[in-house]
Amino acid sequence: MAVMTYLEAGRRAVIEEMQRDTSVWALGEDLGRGGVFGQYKGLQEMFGADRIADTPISEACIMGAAVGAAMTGTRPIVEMRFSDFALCAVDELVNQAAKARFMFGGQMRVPMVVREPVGMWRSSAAQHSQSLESWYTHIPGLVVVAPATPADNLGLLKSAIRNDDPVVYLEHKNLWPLEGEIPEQEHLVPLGKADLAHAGGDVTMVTWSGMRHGCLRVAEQLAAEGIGVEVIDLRTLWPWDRDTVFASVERTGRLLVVHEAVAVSGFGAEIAASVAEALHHRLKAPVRRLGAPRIPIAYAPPMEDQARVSDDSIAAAVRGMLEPAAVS
Amino acid sequence: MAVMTYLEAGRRAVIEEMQRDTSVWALGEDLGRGGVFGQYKGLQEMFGADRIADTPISEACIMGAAVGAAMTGTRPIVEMRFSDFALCAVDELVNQAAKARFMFGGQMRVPMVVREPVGMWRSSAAQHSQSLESWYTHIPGLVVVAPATPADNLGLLKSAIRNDDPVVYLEHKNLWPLEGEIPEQEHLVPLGKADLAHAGGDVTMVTWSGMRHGCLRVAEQLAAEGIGVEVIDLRTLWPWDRDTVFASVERTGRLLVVHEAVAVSGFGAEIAASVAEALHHRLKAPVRRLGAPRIPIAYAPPMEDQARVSDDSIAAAVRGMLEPAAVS
Amino acid sequence: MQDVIAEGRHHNLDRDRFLGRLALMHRIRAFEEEAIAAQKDGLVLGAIHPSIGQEAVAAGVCANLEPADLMLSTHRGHGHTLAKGADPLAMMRELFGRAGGTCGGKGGSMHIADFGVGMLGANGVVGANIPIAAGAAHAQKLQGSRQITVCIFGDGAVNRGPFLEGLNWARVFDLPVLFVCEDNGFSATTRTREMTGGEGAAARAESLGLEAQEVDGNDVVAVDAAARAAIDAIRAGQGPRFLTCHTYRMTGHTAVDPATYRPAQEVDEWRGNCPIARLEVALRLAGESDARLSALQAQESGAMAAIAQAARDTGWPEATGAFTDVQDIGDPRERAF
Amino acid sequence: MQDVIAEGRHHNLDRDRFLGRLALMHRIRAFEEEAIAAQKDGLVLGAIHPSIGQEAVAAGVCANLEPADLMLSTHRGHGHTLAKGADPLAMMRELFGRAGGTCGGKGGSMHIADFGVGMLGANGVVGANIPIAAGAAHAQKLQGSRQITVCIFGDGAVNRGPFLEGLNWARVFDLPVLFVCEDNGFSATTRTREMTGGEGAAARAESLGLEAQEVDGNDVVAVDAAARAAIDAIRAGQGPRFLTCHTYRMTGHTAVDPATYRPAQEVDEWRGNCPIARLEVALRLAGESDARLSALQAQESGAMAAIAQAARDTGWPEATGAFTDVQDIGDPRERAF
Ligand SMILES: Cc1ncc(C[n+]2csc(CCOP(=O)(O)OP(=O)(O)O)c2C)c(N)n1
Ligand SMILES: Cc1ncc(C[n+]2csc(CCOP(=O)(O)OP(=O)(O)O)c2C)c(N)n1
Ligand SMILES: [Mg+2]
Ligand SMILES: [Mg+2]
Repeated sequence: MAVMTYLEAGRRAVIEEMQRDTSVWALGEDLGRGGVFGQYKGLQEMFGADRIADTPISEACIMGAAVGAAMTGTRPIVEMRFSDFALCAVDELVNQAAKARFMFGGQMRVPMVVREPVGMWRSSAAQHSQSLESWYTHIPGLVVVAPATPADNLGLLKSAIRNDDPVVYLEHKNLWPLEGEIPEQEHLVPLGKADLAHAGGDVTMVTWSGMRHGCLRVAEQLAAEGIGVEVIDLRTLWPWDRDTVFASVERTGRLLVVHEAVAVSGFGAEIAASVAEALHHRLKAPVRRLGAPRIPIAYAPPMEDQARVSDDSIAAAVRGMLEPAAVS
Repeated sequence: MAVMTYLEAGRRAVIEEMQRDTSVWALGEDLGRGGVFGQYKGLQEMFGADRIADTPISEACIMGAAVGAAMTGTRPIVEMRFSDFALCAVDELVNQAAKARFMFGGQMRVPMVVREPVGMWRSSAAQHSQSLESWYTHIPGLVVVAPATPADNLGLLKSAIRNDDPVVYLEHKNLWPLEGEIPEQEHLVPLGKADLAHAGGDVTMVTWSGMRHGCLRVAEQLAAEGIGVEVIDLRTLWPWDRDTVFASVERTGRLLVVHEAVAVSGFGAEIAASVAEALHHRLKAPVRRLGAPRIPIAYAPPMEDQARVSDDSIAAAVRGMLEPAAVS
Repeated sequence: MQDVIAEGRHHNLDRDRFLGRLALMHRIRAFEEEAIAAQKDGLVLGAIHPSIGQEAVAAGVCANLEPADLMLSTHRGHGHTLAKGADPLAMMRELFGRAGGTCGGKGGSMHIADFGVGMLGANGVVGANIPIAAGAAHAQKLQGSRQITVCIFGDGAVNRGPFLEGLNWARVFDLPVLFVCEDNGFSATTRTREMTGGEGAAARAESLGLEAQEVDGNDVVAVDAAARAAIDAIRAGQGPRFLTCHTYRMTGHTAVDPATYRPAQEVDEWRGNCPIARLEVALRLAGESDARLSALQAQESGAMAAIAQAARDTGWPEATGAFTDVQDIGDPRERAF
Repeated sequence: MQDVIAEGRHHNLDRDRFLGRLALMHRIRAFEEEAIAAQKDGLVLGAIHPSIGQEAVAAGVCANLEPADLMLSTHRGHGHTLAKGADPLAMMRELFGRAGGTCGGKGGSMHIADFGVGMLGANGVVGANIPIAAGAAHAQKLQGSRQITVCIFGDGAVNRGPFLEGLNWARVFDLPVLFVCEDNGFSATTRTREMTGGEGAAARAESLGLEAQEVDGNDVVAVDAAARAAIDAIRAGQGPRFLTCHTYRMTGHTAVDPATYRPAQEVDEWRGNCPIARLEVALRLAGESDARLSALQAQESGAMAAIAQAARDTGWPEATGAFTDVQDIGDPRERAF
């Protein structure tokens, strides 16, 4: 085991896969100078400017060119810089990348990975902070991944690069400096498998990305009080690991979904609805969701904080679910 | 009462509002020749080329220019032709229109209506058939409207044009020729109020847009069998009329949401999850959703039909909910 | 128009070459006439955008490509697709939504693709093929291939952002791609000129650093010469090029559009400028016999009638195809739980 | 560079006019130096993109506008915003995220707007202001207003699709808008030249039908003259114009970027080309005294120090502001049920 940051782990994934498969290449703005967060540092020196390609500020063409290059025998890694800027390339992702294999009757595939750093990050305000994962889960043809730890960023990014369909790969900006243990040898995490991050018997807490860490803090805090919280980090949002979630809820009888994105029509709605549909009769309490209010993200901290799901609100939600039901 | 088509009703709404308020104007491709479906027929002759403006094929600029023009004292109606093409203008809608009022501290508003014809329509295949309403409900700052009848298309479009925040207005292409009764006098339908389209005591069926009509057919068919289905057409998806839905589910104890869009992370998930959270103890059966499978829409009818929610599947879902619960 | 055709250069026409082009243009015309007729019979299910009158662009550009070269087209792509070598029966089946269609019936006219012959797809989104083409050419460069990519789009596409982004990209990365603006004067019902600032497509391409040329798009000899020169230069490693072909569509925007937005006289004039008729005149001047020319047309139209009949006689694809080729992981049948 | 400044035209400089411009440039410089210092102290919360070295563009362009004219800017917009007349204290508060900020603390540096002075917003998305500006000018035209709109963006924005769409739009509708490309040679850490096909911004604008001009963007006299001429023409109804101002940013892309991607010598050369120093030389040549010039600088920097202090002393905005001005209907507090 080595200790590595989330950022370094993503960098290692790219290096390993580019070494393994010469058809893998990366394209995006400023990659030659390491990318905006340093995720690509030194890679152009290692792999040359053809395979670590600096691009114009042309998000639509970055995404669209990747589609064309993916259809024709290469495996592009698209760097979108901030997930917010990927909104300049939605036709290319949704109408083209996601549908091409189907629309053209399976004549080819579109093996590309779209890296979109997401999430709130020190007063970045409304255009540099969004989490839109639920959008992508709604689009047939897309795989959606949101790693929360260094080891998962390594193992999932490698699996994403090897995947033959387009993957939207959402790294959380706040996690870049997070350190964690990583196997020295090759480490692949399968797409579609959740991580049971904390065991517990009273409440199943489903989460992903940045919120994993708040959920774990609360789980440990509540464990000390004798409340058992099972924290499941989905890691892959589409396809999501229903088996693991359902098995847990069958045991606990309670589901709380926690995510950073806006709660309304967030991916928590899909999970909560699925559990309510399938396990209604097993539930000891109503399903619950925690997410951001339906507001753009403000710059000033007192207002920005209103968009955050705090540890306190998570703990309060768990406690609320354990109170005797107020059947009216 | 006059009989009018859904298309004609939308046209009447635009005419009335443009007559009432000279700051209202419309912009989009081919509007001078009536628009692609004829929704704007004769309007350029009535209002001139400045107020019914033909534009280049520049979706990003159509949307972006509308944002600028809405900020500065006019009320643009943006015609996107097919909702699929609005994917070329997502930055302009989501990062700009939806956030500007908030981001700039309420200094101004962005009163614009974005008309996006949605839905499946005779072998239009994957790039001319999408229903992405759940995306818009997830974005703070947007109002989302999806009328299903001629009268609602008149009354809601008029209200949308008078609204001071951006409205995504989703007309269903299959409904253009649908005829219905419309009041002769001014007709406004308030945003955010559902329509209780069919009363019934056994199951609450929540729907909108094109699926309203299938739901009503099934409700009538089942009424003959003595099964009471309450059909609620939401009409406005954000804000949705929770009071009406909750009151109905409190009575029936059963919720079925039916929509044309992909079920996974569709807006049905939000409604089902909300009801499961709030009314768990009142439910006589698990909440249920019906929507499209997670596939792009195919061209050939046998495959295209797989993406449809059929009357039979709606009826089967209702019957299933009335069976005695198989508590395991 | 006869004057134009009578130009000296046509006298030493490479007859074999242009007999082939003529056959191809007849094939395209016959394909679309059959498709329009079939749509009247309810057999073509979705919208079709005929290229009748524009066949010289397809024949003049695409027939210059090697089979392994790549080509991307638009909603008005039947001609390009046939010229790149796609099977007309599979295409007709695709338009009819039948089994054995080019895309198995999943795409229809607007999403025809035949990767087997390097045809990477029509596109339902105006201009969307431009960045994709840049990407295909980018892959060719990365792979050290000698093949090139051709991207055809309409005059309306030059007002979309991806036009700028894609052409700039091709220049910056020095990619082997030929961009062809098939300028028929219209964007659906709108005259593109009225919606286009500046001199138009070629001037914009030049401002982005691409060498650009404009030709009479109804003169297949001229299109062929210009395309060949550009393609040779691109294959020789000289980077991206641009070609505008001025033409006109004889039909409406779709097969059901009466196109009342343009004067009958204008249409008539262009009808007199039919690229097929013009090539026939040129071939006659070059010594080809009337008999040979009409035999060629008869052969193509006869073959196409048989193809249309065969497509009519083909069954529907399996419904379960709706769930294949979505993505390898996750259950596409998922409709909620 | 002194040679350039010593050109004859500067001898008959309109001293009053350019003393005003000089004061404005000092104000901009002082604002950003205070902001950079404050960021080191942790007071400026989000990213800031200083325009130090580029002040002549703001002063030369925006100071020619009437208060009711409109202006749109970018992430690097402090200078433009001050030049359009925004209150520096409110702006500093916005950067600090404090109550009384220009946007009530909701926007920060990248989303500063002051509609009261016609400043319609910085933008966090490169190039996004171009279509919005076209729309603002479109509204001016519809309203029969005599006001105009100015849209400023960087050289990096010319590679985004909205550049083409917005300029074409302005030409097609003949709108009263001046597009200004503030060309500092860099797109973040990348030399824009290497990512840009063709001759660049002005050539692209011309290909879209806009009259375009290029000036030395560190020469406020030249910028002022070019902007004034363009603005007069636009106000006279002559439609959209384009202006490229060549300049350089003395700092990194953000205030914390060490900008190691460019040689020290290059930065030094440009430092010697400081637009403020150049104007001072010109004013001296025109007869202005050193004492007057340094008093002016001292006054601006003193005032800005007081402003920074006042901003520090301001409290936080109310947390409940997070829920206002989202939209009139629907509950913004909604977090699920
Ligand atoms: C992004 C986008 N906007 C609008 C449309 C609707 N549309 C389909 S074809 C067309 C006209 C295209 O004109 P042009 O590019 O000149 O091609 P042509 O039809 O003349 O061959 C339009 C506006 C579309 N398909 N995609
Ligand atoms: C659409 C988009 N892509 C990328 C970015 C990230 N970004 C912010 S500023 C910048 C460089 C912009 O360069 P330029 O337009 O020349 O402006 P300058 O910073 O030089 O003033 C980039 C790439 C962004 N904000 N928006
Ligand atoms: Mg055209
Ligand atoms: Mg720059």
